[in-house]
Amino acid sequence: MMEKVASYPDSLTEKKFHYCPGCTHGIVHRLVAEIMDEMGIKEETIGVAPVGCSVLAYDYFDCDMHEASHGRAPAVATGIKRVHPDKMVFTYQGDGDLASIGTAEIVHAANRGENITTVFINNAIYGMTGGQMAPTTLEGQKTTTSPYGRNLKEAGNPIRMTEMLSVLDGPAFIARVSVHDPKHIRQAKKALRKAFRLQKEGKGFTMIEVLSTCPTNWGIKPQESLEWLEEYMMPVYPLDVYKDIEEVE
Amino acid sequence: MMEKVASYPDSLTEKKFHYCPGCTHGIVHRLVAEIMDEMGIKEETIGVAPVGCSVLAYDYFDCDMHEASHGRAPAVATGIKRVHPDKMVFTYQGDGDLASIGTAEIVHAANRGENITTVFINNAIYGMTGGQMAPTTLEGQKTTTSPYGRNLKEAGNPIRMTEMLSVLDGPAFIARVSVHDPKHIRQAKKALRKAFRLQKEGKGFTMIEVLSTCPTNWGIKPQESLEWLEEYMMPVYPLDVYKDIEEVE
Amino acid sequence: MAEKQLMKGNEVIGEAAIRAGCRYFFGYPITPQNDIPAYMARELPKYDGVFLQAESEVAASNMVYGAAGAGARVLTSSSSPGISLKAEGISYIAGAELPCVIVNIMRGGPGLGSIQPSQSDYFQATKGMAHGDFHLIVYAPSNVQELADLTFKAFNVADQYRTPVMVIGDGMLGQMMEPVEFMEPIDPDELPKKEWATDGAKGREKNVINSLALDPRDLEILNERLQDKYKEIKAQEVMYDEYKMEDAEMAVVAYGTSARIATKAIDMAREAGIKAGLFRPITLYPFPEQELAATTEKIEQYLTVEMSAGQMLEDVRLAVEGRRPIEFYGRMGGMVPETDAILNKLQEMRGE
Amino acid sequence: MAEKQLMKGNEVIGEAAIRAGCRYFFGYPITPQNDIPAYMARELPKYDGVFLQAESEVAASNMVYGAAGAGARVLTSSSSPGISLKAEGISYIAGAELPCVIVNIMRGGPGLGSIQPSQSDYFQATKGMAHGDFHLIVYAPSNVQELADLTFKAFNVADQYRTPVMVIGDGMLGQMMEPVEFMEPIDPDELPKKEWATDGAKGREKNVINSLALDPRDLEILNERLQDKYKEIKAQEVMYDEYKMEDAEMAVVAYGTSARIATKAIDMAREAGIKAGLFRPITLYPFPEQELAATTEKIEQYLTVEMSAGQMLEDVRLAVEGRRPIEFYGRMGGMVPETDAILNKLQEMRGE
Amino acid sequence: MNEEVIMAGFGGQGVMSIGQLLAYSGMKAKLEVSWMPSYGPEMRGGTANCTVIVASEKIPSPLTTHPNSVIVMNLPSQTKFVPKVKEQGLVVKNSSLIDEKIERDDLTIIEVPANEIAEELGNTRVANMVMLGAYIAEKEIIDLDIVKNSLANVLPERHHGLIPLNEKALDRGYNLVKEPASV
Amino acid sequence: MNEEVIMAGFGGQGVMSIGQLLAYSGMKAKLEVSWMPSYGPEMRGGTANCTVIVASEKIPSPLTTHPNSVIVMNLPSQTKFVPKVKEQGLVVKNSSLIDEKIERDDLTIIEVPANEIAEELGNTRVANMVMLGAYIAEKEIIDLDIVKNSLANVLPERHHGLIPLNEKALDRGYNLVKEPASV
Amino acid sequence: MAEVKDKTEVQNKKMVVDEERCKGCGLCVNVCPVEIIENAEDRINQNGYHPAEIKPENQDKCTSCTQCYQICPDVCITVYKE
Amino acid sequence: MAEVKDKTEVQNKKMVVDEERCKGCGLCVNVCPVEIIENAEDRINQNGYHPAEIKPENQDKCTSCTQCYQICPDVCITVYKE
Ligand SMILES: Cc1ncc(C[n+]2csc(CCOP(=O)(O)OP(=O)(O)O)c2C)c(N)n1
Ligand SMILES: Cc1ncc(C[n+]2csc(CCOP(=O)(O)OP(=O)(O)O)c2C)c(N)n1
Ligand code: SF4
Ligand code: SF4
Ligand code: SF4
Ligand code: SF4
Ligand code: SF4
Ligand code: SF4
Ligand SMILES: [Mg+2]
Ligand SMILES: [Mg+2]
Repeated sequence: MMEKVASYPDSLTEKKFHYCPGCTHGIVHRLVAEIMDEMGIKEETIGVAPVGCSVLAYDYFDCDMHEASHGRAPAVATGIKRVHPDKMVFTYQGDGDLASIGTAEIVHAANRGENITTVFINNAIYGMTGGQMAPTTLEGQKTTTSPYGRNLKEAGNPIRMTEMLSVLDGPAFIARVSVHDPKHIRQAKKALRKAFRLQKEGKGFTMIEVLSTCPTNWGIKPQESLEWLEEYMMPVYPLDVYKDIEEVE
Repeated sequence: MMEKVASYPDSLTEKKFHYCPGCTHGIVHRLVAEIMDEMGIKEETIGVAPVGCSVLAYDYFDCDMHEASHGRAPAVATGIKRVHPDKMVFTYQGDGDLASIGTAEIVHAANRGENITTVFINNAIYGMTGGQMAPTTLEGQKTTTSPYGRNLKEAGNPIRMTEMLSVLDGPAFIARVSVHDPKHIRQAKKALRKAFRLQKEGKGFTMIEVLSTCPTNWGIKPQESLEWLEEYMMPVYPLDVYKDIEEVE
Repeated sequence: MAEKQLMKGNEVIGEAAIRAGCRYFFGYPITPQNDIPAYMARELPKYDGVFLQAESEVAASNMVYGAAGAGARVLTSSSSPGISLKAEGISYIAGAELPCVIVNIMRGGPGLGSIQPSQSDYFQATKGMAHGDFHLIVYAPSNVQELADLTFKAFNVADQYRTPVMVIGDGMLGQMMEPVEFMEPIDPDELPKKEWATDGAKGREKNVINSLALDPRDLEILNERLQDKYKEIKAQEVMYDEYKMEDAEMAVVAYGTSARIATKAIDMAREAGIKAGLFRPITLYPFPEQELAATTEKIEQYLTVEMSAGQMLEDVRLAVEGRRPIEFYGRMGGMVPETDAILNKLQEMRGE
Repeated sequence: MAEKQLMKGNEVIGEAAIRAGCRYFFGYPITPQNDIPAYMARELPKYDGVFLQAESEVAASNMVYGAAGAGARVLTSSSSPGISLKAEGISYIAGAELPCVIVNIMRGGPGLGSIQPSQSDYFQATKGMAHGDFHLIVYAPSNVQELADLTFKAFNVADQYRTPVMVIGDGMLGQMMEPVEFMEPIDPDELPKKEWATDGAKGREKNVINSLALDPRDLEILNERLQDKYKEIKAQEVMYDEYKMEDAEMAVVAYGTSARIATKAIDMAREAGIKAGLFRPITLYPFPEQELAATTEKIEQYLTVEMSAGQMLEDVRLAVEGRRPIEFYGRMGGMVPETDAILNKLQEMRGE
Repeated sequence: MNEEVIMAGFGGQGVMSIGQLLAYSGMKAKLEVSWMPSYGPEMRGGTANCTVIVASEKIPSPLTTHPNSVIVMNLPSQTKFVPKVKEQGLVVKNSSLIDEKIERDDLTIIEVPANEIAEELGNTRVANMVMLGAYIAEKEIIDLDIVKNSLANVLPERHHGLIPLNEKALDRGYNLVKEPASV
Repeated sequence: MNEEVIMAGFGGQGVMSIGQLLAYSGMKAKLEVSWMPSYGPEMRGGTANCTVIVASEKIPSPLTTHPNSVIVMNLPSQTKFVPKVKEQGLVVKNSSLIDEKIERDDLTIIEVPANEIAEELGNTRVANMVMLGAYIAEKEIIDLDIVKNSLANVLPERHHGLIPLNEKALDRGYNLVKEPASV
Repeated sequence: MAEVKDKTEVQNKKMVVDEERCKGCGLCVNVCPVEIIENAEDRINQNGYHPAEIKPENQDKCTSCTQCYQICPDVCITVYKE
Repeated sequence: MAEVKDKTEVQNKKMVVDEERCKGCGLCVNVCPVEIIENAEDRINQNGYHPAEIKPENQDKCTSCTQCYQICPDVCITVYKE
């Protein structure tokens, strides 16, 4: 008999993802679902879906799900968590959602040490709306709203939310990971699992920034996207653990 | 004949301040006005007044002034500066204004390296509205919305905006100063002058956080407020230059 | 418990909410309603409730969205500019059909305006709060006792219809003290469980709180459900009050503080031989349209009095439909109508 | 220049704005209006203008506030939820009496809703945009050429009255392509200098842009000035259009895309022997109230058609004041009215 | 009966408290009452004032344009409010701090050296109670005992130790009117 | 004349471009025109479609519930739109990708092996032009020359090098209808 | 669980693709260390994609390393070990 | 500029307080190194504050160090040097 060694996680519903071919949103969904499976928490978890390509995340995760308005997932999650402090609450947000319109909400959820986990998908672009510049868009990167390439003089530098939030006292764990190859995917999962575990232990705010691709709006093929991520995004967004309450303690 | 060595600056109007007795908002107003005098820029400066006790700053500074909605002074200033890049533009904001409701606006103005100067009055409380907890309120400090003292578990740690914004690439100069005694007032002025000069030179975003008092809502006398600031605020908000483009260059 | 207390309107809101089983408050300071968060900050911990000062009204609105979705009775309060910031979130709450209570203690506008009492957010509260076809149930108490009763009721009605409910007052009502008697408190643990809430999918299908529909027809179906709900609310929930209307020939239409002030002018008018009465909408939405329309049988002239440029006036006109003349007297920017001026206006209309 | 171009509605807005001398755009992406910022990002640099993608609609609204205060012709655009977020800032802009142009390319609501075309922000645009007694002038073009003309006009009118002006369309109008001819461009440097702007107090008294008044009477005076302005606007700026109204016995009242669709139904009705016509408000505020009221002389029945649950309907009722029956046909949530359905409705009303 | 009184003074003079005390006492006495503070932007140094209405009928408006009475604790208050008092109305005036004469001659004017009396009692902060005592004596709408019994309901718990002092201050003001000789 | 046509296919098949080309050509021919894309949430992998109306009178609605014609580039499009075509209407069908029969028998159906022809021309991406060519030939509302002359107005500058290829593709489609023998 | 997932066991393959879920992105193709995955040239699924597959002759070469599962953004792959 | 500012020169004082601006906060009192500033006990200004003053007999002691000017939140102080 054959033994299953890797298969569709229980914490995902049957719905097919609507993501474009090769879009790594799906990998991150799977990782989160696997963690829910492994921790056995899908019946005690409430996920908060953002406004962004992952807006339909509420269709995919097989746990209670709550829509947020654009950028406000951390506030919505705060509302939920304060009502159910014993439940697991996570937000899943894009870079437009978290690093632009939702800046105040993520900063203050982090600063309060709100006991939630944020999965932050940095794909250096607004995917959902058709490829506008994000605060995380790279220098020179062309988007529909930076048609001549991002100009730092006008638009500023790509913002590093992970570094910025790690300065605060509230977060228990913040790390940046990537999902451009299986090795990094495994590391990403490790980081995500730790974030969920720390939440379970009531340690405070945790966030995992995941470098992710948007083949459609980057205008390149899925495989090239993984390479572009590694070559261009990683130097600007170094992978590392930026805050770890367990190392301090 | 006697020679004037210190007198009412030209860049302040005749209007009496409405601030409470001993409130250090007035000191900072004077410093900013003196710098306008010394740089001879009052006819080319546009100030942006916040919503907070200093809402009437537009009555006091003898230059063009623009009201902002609560927290959005950096956005208003951005609008002005983009129209008049050759003019000097500053915002004057409280801690509720800048560190709470206006978090996204200050983070992004800073990140864009918007060529404006922000004077940030941290008095660890909402003065204007009668003494609510600010994000900068100290641990255990009693306010009308933290009647049992600020509880870090519920409300998070006092936020250090200066440290947080200094992580970004956009800012040219960020420092924290205090105005609780003449020596520090002189240092504060030096920092403010540098911020204005760097703006003049087009170097990007500059911000000076000024530790300030609110005798009324702290519920103590003006002199005691200066002491409280020194004793309790300064350890939580260390004075220093946190970002200086000139040191890097 | 049934003993009368002398309390400030704002604090009464807090107390009535707690008695209605509300254990969650998310808000952001703004004058003239700061006593509400202060009261909640002081009292909620005594009930193991949560007071959280949000980073902004936008965040507060979305915390309410989350907490309401999670099944709680939840309150937020603000004043005019702050309500404008909550608008997007309120649209989501309405779209996701969640119950919650929102208090607006109005001040003068537009912009930063003034902190003095005003009623210039009527349109916002009853019509164009935000994008999309939705309504709030809007209660407009005119004294502190009514503030207590309607705040209490608001939570029940919100749950009943799964809809956000607004209690609207002005700075004066929020700041004044009057005697008040409270309802018996409700224990939130005894309230019926909300089967649709996001509180963990143990032993059931997952719940989703949502206002998005990719297919516009699905969204239309949601909208049809909302419209049916509003029809039901119009049929069931209209509230209004009359004062000396039995034999009145002229009616003042006013709500909230303006209505209180008008009663005095009406007494004065009666003394001066004018048969005036007061028609006071208590629900601004649903507006007592039919009830007001019915008065056109006997009433010859109407005077609408508001602390605004004339907003409810449109609903009065919609009810009266041109059958009788309607005049308007309003003060703006934080100014309060004067009894003398109302009286004068009534006399003038009478051709006196 | 006068040659016709085939252009998308959204891009036409951008081009018309630039021709009207607008050199500043602050906005935040949202479907279905993303071609506007994209166009501005591409074109404005060619004119030394500034395109800035703000961190949010709230910020964009306040950037516009600053730029308008600083004397510029400035544009922002968004769609329904984004407009809700701009509301507070718009109230400030109106309170400070600043000119600017705001575009709302409406989508289905409430909440996140859908991105399909809708007209359910009528109330928001014309009545309760935000706190306080203020109005925007609201233009509702119904084809791409009109989009160009009204956007262009909006900047002039905004400056003339020192008031924010909204151009409102729906996703369909924004997305469609039609031939368009543009006005001759205005050189912004040749526009009259705004003496009140915050552009540095060289050689003059300082200027202050502000909406706050500590004394409520001062705020009332500002409000009176605003109301006077609105009265003037009502007298001067009403725009509407009629189609086959000369001999009509039934009138469809509709604006924007709904109005286009209605014309076809009207043609069909005429073929079926029903004398129908179209009354199309072009300014939603000021609503052509008197002009519509005047039609009650000949029109026997009205049908209001909207992509909403019936919002303009209230303004139609206010104009008709019960003198004639008014029916309503609307679609919601991104659904578009069908010509057949309008025709049926007309026939039904005719008792056919 | 419909008594409308405005109480005004500097920020710290306790006019809000005596207003609440009067309103509370009225409620205890089964009368209709309302208390309405002025609330300006939180800008200090101005005058504070409140309007109290005590009536036998429902109170239409908690505000009044023409009060029956005013209690003025300082000069700006006198300047602002005395002109608004109804004809034949009452002014209770803190003569310790107000030298300026009142021009109107239709009014009943009670001069109360409130600060001096309070100082005699050992605490200037009860000057407000002295003023209220005088007002109660003159108006006779509520029993002084009810007022005294209401102190515990109105003063914050931490000041309950000061109730006897406050009662004494009320008495002194009351007696000033009732037994002017004895003062 | 009032021609309402829906063009539909997979995302990359260029239906939007031929729609714009038809509308532009109509404009050049002094006709009234409108072009209206479907715009869904930016979720990929679905079908894209646009509605073009070319008319001699003003166009009331840029949408149509019952088009006179459809151009379908793939099966889902055929499934979705063919049932909506007006009676006696026209279907131009990409027979390279669609095997499925059309059940309705009132329609004029033109089968265009567009991908094959485009491949012959060396670039599958001009399959859309082949389809349009066939449509133009069948409908005869606009001269083929006007369509060709409009290419430069509609194609992005960087593709202007491909204009001759596009013209060839238009011709091939056109001739397929006009001179079926010659194909 | 999708019915399709269990087809494999019957088929006795080590790596099975849920073909209707697959979007043919090719990421699994690139990641397989033994280079046995390809996008089926001969067929498309209902959404028009060429699904990933391992030709029968290559099934044996699969090491069950799960790399393909890890990278697949649409979670179409199940991997078995003997 | 306020008229009052020039009164001083006439008065020939080194440190002059704009008494109507002064809020009697006492910060200048505390900061003066030679401890010559006090809040006038005998008078209040229009706003009810006891303005800061230097008694005539102490005027000479002023070192014109400007500390009082620096700390004054209401910018009421002008300092002269001989
Ligand atoms: C208030 C509001 N503003 C804007 C939008 C439009 N919008 C939808 S998603 C999105 C950004 C998506 O980008 P990101 O968060 O990076 O997610 P991604 O799609 O890249 O995963 C925007 C601006 C909206 N729905 N609501
Ligand atoms: C949108 C909005 N929310 C809230 C308020 C009320 N408000 C006015 S000032 C203020 C905070 C003032 O605190 P801070 O910024 O620290 O300034 P300070 O008064 O302490 O100098 C608040 C919450 C407002 N005017 N507008
Ligand atoms: S648009 Fe980009 S982020 Fe969105 S689903 Fe497609 S590839 Fe992924
Ligand atoms: S309330 Fe505080 S911050 Fe405001 S003026 Fe008074 S002392 Fe200064
Ligand atoms: S499990 Fe490993 S070896 Fe087998 S197909 Fe997948 S990647 Fe290739
Ligand atoms: S990675 Fe997944 S979706 Fe992509 S080709 Fe392979 S199996 Fe298909
Ligand atoms: S200048 Fe110096 S010495 Fe003179 S009064 Fe001021 S603090 Fe004292
Ligand atoms: S510091 Fe200024 S305001 Fe304070 S007492 Fe001295 S002079 Fe007066
Ligand atoms: Mg993104
Ligand atoms: Mg503060």
